[in-house]
Amino acid sequence: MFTKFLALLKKDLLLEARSKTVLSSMLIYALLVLTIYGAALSQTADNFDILQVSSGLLWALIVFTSLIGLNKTFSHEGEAGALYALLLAPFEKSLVFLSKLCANFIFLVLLEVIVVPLFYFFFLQTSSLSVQSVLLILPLLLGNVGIAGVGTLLASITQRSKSGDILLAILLVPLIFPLLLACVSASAAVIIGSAELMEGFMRSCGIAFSYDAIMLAASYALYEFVLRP
Amino acid sequence: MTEFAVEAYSLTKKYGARSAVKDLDLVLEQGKKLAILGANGAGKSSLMRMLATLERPSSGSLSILGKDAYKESDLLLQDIAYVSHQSQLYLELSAQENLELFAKLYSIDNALERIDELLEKTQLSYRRHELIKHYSQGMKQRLAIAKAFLHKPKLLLLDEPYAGLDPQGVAVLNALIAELDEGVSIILISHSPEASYDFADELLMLQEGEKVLYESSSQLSKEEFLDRYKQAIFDESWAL
Amino acid sequence: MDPLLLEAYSTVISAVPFVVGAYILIWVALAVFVGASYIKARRIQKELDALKSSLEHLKEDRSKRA
Amino acid sequence: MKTKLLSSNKLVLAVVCIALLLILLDIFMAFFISPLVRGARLSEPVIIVGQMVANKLLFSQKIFYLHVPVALSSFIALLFTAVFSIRYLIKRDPLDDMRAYSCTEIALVFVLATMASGILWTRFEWGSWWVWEPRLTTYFILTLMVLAYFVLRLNIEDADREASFAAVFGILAFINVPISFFVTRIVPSSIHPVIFRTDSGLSSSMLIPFIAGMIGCLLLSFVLYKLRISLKKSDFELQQVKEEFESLYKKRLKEKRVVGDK
Repeated sequence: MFTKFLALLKKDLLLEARSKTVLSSMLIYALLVLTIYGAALSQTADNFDILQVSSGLLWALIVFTSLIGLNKTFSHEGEAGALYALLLAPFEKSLVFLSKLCANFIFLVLLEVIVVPLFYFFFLQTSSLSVQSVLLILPLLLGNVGIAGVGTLLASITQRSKSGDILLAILLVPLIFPLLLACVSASAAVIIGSAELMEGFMRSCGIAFSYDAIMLAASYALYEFVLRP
Repeated sequence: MTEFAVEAYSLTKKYGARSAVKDLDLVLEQGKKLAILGANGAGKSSLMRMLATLERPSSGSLSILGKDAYKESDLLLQDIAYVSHQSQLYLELSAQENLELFAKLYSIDNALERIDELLEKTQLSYRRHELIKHYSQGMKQRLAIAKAFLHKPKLLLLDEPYAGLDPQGVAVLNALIAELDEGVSIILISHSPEASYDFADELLMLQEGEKVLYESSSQLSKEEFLDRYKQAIFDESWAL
Repeated sequence: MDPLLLEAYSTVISAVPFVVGAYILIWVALAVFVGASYIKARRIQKELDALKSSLEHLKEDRSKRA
Repeated sequence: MKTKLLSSNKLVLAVVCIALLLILLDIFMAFFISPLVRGARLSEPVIIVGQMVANKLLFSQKIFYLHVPVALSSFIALLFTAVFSIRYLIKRDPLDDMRAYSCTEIALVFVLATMASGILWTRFEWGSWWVWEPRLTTYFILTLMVLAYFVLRLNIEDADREASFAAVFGILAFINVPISFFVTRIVPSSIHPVIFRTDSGLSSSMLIPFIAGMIGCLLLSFVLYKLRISLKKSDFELQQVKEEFESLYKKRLKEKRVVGDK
């Protein structure tokens, strides 16, 4: 069982390593969004406190870029009908869900390893960031798990419909909204970094964690009804 | 040994209002070979996909190797192989990687020898580490056939296997089929009546989803079969 | 009008349009929904009857000639 | 088998009358019986109709009497969508799929009605047409998910897959409602403090119209559901008759040709 999961995950990572479709398109898209942010913030006055807004901007960037990546979750399966090969193989189809989830999670993390420093480089250099901002990693990871989890399930639904990408967006955004609220609040608390906000930080992360737990359990349970002939 | 490879009673498949397969009764004994013929759109591929448990029958009953095709499909998958027009492979992976992945998914124990053996037989071993996307259509088809034989299926479903196959591929496919032990039943879709007659024990002709001919080749002379085939195809072309 | 009374009811007057508006909107939504359903129902019924009659017509025609 | 269209069905007609009566009762009592809710403090108390009144009277609260029952009915409609979706996934009966679809249509109507009246209420109470306040945000997510459900339904061709995917999304959407209900309230926001507004207690004369309105709305949603279900069934029957007609027509075409050849 676990070896099959590893085989599937290895396949997904190998495919991406070779074709690089997902990561490259996500990175390019993220850069474009950053340039748009540049234009958007160009008129702000000097005393404009970017810290208040940066958490929201960062998460908007992550969600939209993740949509680009999630849409390509099954692109390799679609090329030569490999999806049917998976459907016909005798194994627990939710393993496909888990392997795709981990693959998408890894891609999101790789994306953020590049994009978050870039975000700092473009917008936050002037403002004094507290030392706690390194804690930003926690909401980022929790957010990635949630987005990858629900996103993979929805991508399995939309990958075979005709207007796939917009359909994935409209299905994902409302479902992801509570997670987004929690992550933005946690990230804001850390970026602004005032002491009394730390208590709020832990609570938001707790909320994000429980959201991930509930939604991933539901997605895992429902997956066998999604990936079927 | 279950006696019947396939048992279908009033099998129907509807796409919205249009029914691709209508009230089809079909019984195929284990180890027998069945050829399915008919014009395009006669429902051959829909029937094949239902046999491969890839699609759910709208009504009627279908049991394969003694198990219900839809409810117990996951028990059946180990014994079924389906070769379709698409090669069902990952283009960005090499032949070796593809077969290794599916060997794991089909939990085949002596995977590497089995893969070597099959690559030998399909004369692909010299290009086993090359990405499939550089393969010719014939080579992809041969690899798809290798993948189908990987887990020694009891029921082999071939959707126009000879279409788009280079002569080398035809020889490879025939050799592999010849090597199969008797217990394996084969269902094949084909457009050449002569080859189907010689190959199959039973012949099924579909027209607009309905059975117009279902005989075993022993009870039907070749000429008469070819006549009825032309007649059905003539009907078909007129109606379109 | 005693100024105090006026103050007490001050929000009431300005609130009336919103309250009335809200109620009307609710009923408009329901009405549109029921209306659309009935139109669709009638269309289906009409099509159904037309098809059924031509079906009967076809059946007698076949039975006559069989 | 001619499906009885809704109107000729006695039981449903009765239910419609009861529902409408209850709602009218709710509206009548709301406007004429139950007292105006207390608003901001007055500069000094004043006597109205023999009662000592100390703060402004809020008329906008009157929207509550229909807005909230409609909102709750939309939640309940979505609950039934989830229930029928689960049943469909287990039993694969197309009827459950039709029921889930109809329930979501009911949810859509009530959601749109609630949003419309909600926005008006917000406009008056908060002074702006939209506030990212927990209640409104929760409700906005619900509206988005119901719309997403229909976008999904219209974008999948294969009937089997459409039903399974809609069922899966229906369940996920329903799970997300309580989540967004709580998250929007307890997420600590660094700017304004968390407000946990519990609706003020209802005096008896306020409760009765509310309950009447509630039951009325539930009955109304049941009726609308019946209407949509009968619609879907007759549509299904139409497809069958059409298919029967086509196959018969083709057969006749062949026979005519055979006769012609002789």
